[in-house]
Amino acid sequence: MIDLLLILVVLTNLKLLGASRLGASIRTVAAQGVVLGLLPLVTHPHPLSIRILELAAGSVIIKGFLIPGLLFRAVREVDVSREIEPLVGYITSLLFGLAALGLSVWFGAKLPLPMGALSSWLVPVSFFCIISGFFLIVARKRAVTQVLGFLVLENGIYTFGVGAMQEVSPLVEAGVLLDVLVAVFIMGIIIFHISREFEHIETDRLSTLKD
Amino acid sequence: MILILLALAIIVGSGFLSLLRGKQVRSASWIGVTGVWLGSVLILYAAGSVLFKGGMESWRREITIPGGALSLYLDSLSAFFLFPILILSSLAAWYGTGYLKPSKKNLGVHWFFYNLLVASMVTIVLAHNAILFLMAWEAMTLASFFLVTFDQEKETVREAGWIYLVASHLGTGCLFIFFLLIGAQHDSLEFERSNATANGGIFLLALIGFGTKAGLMPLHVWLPEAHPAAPSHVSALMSGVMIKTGIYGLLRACELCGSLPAWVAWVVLGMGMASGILGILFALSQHNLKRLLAYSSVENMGIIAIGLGLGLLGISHHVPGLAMLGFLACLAHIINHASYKGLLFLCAGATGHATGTLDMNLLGGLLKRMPWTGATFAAGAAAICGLPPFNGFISEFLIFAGAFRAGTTSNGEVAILCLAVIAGLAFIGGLAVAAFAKAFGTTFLGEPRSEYARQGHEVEVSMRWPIVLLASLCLILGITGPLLVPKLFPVVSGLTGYSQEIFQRELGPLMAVLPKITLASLVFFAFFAVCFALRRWLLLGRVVEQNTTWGCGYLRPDARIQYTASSFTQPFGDLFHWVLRTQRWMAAPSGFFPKPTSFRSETPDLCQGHLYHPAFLRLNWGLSKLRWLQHGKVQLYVLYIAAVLMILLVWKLAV
Amino acid sequence: MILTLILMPVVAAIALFASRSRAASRVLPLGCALAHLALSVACWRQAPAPALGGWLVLDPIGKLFLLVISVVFFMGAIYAAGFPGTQAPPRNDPSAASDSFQSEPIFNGCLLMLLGTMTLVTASQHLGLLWVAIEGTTLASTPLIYLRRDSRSLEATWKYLLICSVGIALALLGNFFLEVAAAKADGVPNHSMVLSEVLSGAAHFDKTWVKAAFILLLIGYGTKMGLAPMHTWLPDAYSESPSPAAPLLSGALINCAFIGVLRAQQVCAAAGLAPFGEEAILALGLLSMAVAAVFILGQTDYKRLLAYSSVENVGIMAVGLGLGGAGAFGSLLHAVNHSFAKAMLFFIAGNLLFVYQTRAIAQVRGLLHRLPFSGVLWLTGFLAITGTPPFGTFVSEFSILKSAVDQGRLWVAAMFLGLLGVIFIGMATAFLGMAQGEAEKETRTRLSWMNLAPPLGLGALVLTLGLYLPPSLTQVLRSAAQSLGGL
Amino acid sequence: MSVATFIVPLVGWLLAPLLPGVINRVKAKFAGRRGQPLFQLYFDLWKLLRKGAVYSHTVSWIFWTAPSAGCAAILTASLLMPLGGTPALLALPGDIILFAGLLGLARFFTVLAALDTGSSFEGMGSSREVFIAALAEPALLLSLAAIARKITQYSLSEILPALSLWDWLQSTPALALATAALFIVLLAENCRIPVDDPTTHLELTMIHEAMVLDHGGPDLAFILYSASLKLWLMGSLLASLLVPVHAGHWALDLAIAIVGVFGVGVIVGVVESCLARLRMPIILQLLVGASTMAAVALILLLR
Repeated sequence: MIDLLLILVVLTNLKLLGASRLGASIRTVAAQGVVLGLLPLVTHPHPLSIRILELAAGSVIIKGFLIPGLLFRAVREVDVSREIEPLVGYITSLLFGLAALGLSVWFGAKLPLPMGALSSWLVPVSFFCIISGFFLIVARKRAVTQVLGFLVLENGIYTFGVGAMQEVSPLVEAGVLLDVLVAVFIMGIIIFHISREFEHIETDRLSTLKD
Repeated sequence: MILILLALAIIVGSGFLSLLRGKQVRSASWIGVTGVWLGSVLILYAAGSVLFKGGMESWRREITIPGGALSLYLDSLSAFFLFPILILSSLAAWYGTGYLKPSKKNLGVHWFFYNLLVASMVTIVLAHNAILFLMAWEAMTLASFFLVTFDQEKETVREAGWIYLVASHLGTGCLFIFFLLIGAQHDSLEFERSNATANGGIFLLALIGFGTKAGLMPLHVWLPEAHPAAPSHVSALMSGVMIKTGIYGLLRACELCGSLPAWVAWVVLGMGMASGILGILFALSQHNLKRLLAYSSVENMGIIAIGLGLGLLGISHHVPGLAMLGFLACLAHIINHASYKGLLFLCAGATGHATGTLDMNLLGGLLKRMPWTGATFAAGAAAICGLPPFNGFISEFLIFAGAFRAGTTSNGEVAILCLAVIAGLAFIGGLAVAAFAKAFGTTFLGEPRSEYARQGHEVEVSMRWPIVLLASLCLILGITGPLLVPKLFPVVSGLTGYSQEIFQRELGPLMAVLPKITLASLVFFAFFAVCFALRRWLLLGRVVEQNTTWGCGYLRPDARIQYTASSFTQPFGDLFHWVLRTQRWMAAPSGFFPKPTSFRSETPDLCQGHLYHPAFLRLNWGLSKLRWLQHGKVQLYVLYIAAVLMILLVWKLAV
Repeated sequence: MILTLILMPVVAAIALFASRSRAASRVLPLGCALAHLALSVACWRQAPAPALGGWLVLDPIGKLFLLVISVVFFMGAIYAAGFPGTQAPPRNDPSAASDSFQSEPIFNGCLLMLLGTMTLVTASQHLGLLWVAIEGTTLASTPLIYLRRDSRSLEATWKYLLICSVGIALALLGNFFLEVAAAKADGVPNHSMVLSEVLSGAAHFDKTWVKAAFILLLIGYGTKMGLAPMHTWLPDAYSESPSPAAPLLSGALINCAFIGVLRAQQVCAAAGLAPFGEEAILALGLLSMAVAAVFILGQTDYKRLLAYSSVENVGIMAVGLGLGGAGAFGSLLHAVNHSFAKAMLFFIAGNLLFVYQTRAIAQVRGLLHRLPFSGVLWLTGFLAITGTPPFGTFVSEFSILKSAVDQGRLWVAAMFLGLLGVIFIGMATAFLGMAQGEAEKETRTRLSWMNLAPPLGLGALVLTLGLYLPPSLTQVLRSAAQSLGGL
Repeated sequence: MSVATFIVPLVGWLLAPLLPGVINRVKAKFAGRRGQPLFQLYFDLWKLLRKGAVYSHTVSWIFWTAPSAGCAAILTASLLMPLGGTPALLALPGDIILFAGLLGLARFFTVLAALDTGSSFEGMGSSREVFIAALAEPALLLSLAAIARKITQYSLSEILPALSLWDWLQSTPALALATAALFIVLLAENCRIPVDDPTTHLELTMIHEAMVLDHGGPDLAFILYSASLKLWLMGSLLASLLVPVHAGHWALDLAIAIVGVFGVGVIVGVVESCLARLRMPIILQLLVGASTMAAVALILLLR
């Protein structure tokens, strides 16, 4: 069960790397959020507690619905259908994704989890998410894609957190979730302003501030 | 010591008061100056008792800064340095009241920094703790920087200030490491005399740091820029005593380091010779009076360094006579240079003040218009050339005596170095005569070369008295100097550790006959009086006419006929073109009806033009090549993070 | 007490957001700042009781930075209250930048929010809470940068938010790693991330995981702190943020991130890996100084110059921390000094921007004539930030240098001094060129005392720290340095 | 301090003006002329001392005090020069330097006086004078140092009387080189051919003479007298080197030395007759050559 969810995460990542359309990408991230939201339910060995349910529900709502919704709102005014050539092509991105996956598996072997992880996929997948997130931020031009990259990165960390640690204090968890939410909220606002100010959301053209 | 603390408080306090009364020009000046005078008298009283009666005073309070302490220590070396510092400070301050009178600026600021400079110099020679020393050192740099940039509306002044500040700061950086290394050896930042054998490299740091302040070649670049830019009494103070704190630092560094390897003496001597010869050559080629004086300061610091180098050579080769004469010469030249360079800068200031220019090619004939300034300048010029009966001769005599002594009796490298010093110093002396004959001749003698010079007039009393006093000091020290030299031995003893017995044994005979120099001076005056009286008597009742200068039969000579500063130095410029790189602009006469001709030359600094400026440009160029790092693309910024993460993970985890 | 300190500004901020009242927005920040300062001072006199079950405790490090933040904020509140500047800016003109902003209540609310989160950072003993608080400071400060609402500030904000978020995310992963390291020690999965417990158990942590965790924390919080090469957002954000905000960003916010790094180093030292952590911090510190040197020399924009100078000073702190021992003492002291000195300079930069309407160094001339008071302060600030005696920065930089020399790491000392030298050259060129010279307009511009008193006060503080370190401060610095495994 | 020490300077003061006469006579003989009387300079001085003076409008007090001061400096220097084994009145270790310093003082005054007239010839003359002097100074001190090293003393009054034929035999090359260098210095310092031509008619080619164009009357007398005394002093230095004979009685030694000085005068005359004035760049080589010779002498003695 865990493995299934994790592999879904990997697939969504690969889809993101290869996707050129903005709307599809946002939906992919939303799907990934939902999958990850379910993850605590299955990783937890004990009988389901209220706390876990709350966490899962919060994650699903925030990652799966609120954040994508925000992003959709932010890019509504922009012509999302327009193709923008990314800095690294989609095919190359996919190949890179595969390489990153291999690297992640190797990392996972190098860094064994202490208490016998629930799934040997856990660490590799979270690393893969982190690398993919970085890659999306670096290799794409649109601000929205970069936010997606950040979310994927965050998701990777979340995966690790959920999988590696059984007990995280609720305050911290809530804080983390809230912080991510607010961050993306503000990012959304800024993307909205960017699109109004510049009539595009390509961040590689945001380079007036330099030395 | 309480007296000194009180005096420091008075000096700084009056500076503050003056700052508060900045708008009232007269009262600001008088408060500042009075503070300096009062403080000087008090400190000199304390210093005099230490210098002449022996003993030492110390005072120490802990402060909260780690490693630091307010630790003051008045020994004979400190007391010795206090004399030139305070005497020149007081006289220059007095002069400054007159010099700044026409200025419309806020003089409170000026006097604040002036008094701060004086107080910081006093603190430097008294400080017995590295942190206190460095703080005073930087305070001195800053105070003098703000004094130099008094006329900061002028581009050249700003440029000069920048060079000065940067050079000083970089030099101080070396001092940081020097004191920390010394401190690490002693486990304390208090100054302690060391008897261990020192690593010469540490001393080299001190040499760079203090040498920058002292203006030794090739670290002198700030000096010819800053001195002309500053108001003249400030140039006098800086050139007369502030740069000497660099020498003070070197002397202390010798104490702190312990016994130094012989090659250090070679380096010091080499820098001294380079400064001396190149300094005077560049001085000779300058046409701005204050710039000339500034280069001459480089030369004189070179002579002081030669003295120091001979002293170190003597110590490391166990030739006590040479060592003691070297240090004596070093100390004597410090006093002498303070008096005549202070004098010359003040005179130059008066000249600039009265005429509005310092370009020698525009001056001339000022001796008749400014008799006091001219006469005192002549005295200073003779003194700086090391001519008897003025004081410059005494210190050069001591160096020569030491070099001759060791050069004739020692063997090996000591003899070779001493003979090199003889040749070098003789050459320096010859060039100095040329340089100052030019400086005095073109500025004060002959006919005015321009309207500037024609409007020259004698300066007011407050500017006249200090220069007259300094000129008398040059003469008095010149005549009585030979008698005073043995009195400096306690200072040398403190530095070298030689006892009175060794001094008597090695130098007793020489010291016993030194008064003959005084005698020779008196004889000279006697002969002069006889000759002059004879001339007066002979001319009495004879026909004494006035006519135009002989011009090879040309009957309408005018001022343009005169040799200019540029032409005067032309033979030197030719001979030393390979090092001076004098730039020339000449419109030579040609054809049957030649057009007006002209000749102009300019000698920019060698190190500045060929070493520091290119190095700085190179640095700037190299760094500008790296500026693409901040190219504005957020994608790559994130890539940096990823990259550094990977590097750190691989670097740290792979091990 | 601690809770009051944290909640007071937050409540005030929420009130401001809710009411949007201009009158309240003038009074509230000042009052809040004053109360906060008073309470912080009180915390120094008597240690406050731990709150939230030991999650909020003021240890020496927290105590130190709480007061610094409070002082800088107080000055910032005065400055903001007196800040003139609601004229329309020429849009999208890089040289003629100005900083008017329309929505004062929002601005002040965000300021207060920032104060609250920063206070939380200083008091957080729980590593997770610390992370939340630091991310909170990012979020609270983002609107401050964007307040001018032109294309440049938009770009700066975007970079700030994205880069800092990525960095902070890594720090979160670092926290998780640390927990793994703790769990590995005894097989028990549940570990409290409260600092005191982490430290007491750290000796048994799994070394590899601690190392990885440390690297992630260092990079994460280092991004926020402005360590090169993660500093890239910093010059943009500082230079584009409105004048009353920039001092807080560089004077106070940097310290919060620094606390994060300090906590990481504390854990590292407790795990017996002090040299490991120090090495990495030292390398990043020297790199930061070098990068700052590259951009300070020949810089054309004075706010960016100040921003790069922050990178440099962050580097100095890192070098000090990386040297450990007495260096850590110097590093903490330098953090204090830098906060005051840099905030001072940014305040004056705000005045300059207001009067000259340009950020180009080349177009500001004759400051001493046109704005005598600000001009003098500007030069003072220059001397203070370059570590000239008798300013406090000299003492801290000298302590760091001393520890390098005492440890026999002459290369570090030489690089440290060499980079400081290059930076001094660049700074001297810019600052002297601005302060001196003939003013184009002879008119002297008068500024309100509220725009002059804060830099003056901060300058006086830096000067005082150079001459006299109060015993209580020394005590706190010592125990803080001790907790880092030094001294 | 015996009578002899007082007689030595007196002899110099009285006989000095004779030396140029001797040189002129030698030159005249070479040229096949009868030449001036031997005592011509005495006559000139006497004539000048009785004359009035003409001063330029331009000049200041420097101009009319300089000749007296220069003369006083040379007179003082004469108290430092031993002759014929008799030590000088003011002898002290390092009087070499005092001697050089006093010559420098005299030169300084002459140069200033020249510049005071505002004439281009005199400016040119003074420029060249200081140039040549600066190059001659190291040669003078180095060659003296070489001789001092031989004797291991550094007072003129101890070196020169102590020098013996034996020393010459021991280190002929070194002493010969040093003496040659000193001879060149003598020619340069005293403005003799080939460095300067005191008898030229063209102001442009003059050095020393150009500087004193505007002096007249007693001032010129002082200048001429001090020039001859300077020549005498340098001559006695060379004579002491070249004729290191110790007859046993001071008077005899003194007589021999005086003959030696005039002998040097004869050599100068011969040299002047055989050579023409050199161009400036060659003079430069000559002087640098002198320094080099002195340095070589020193190196030979260092071994």
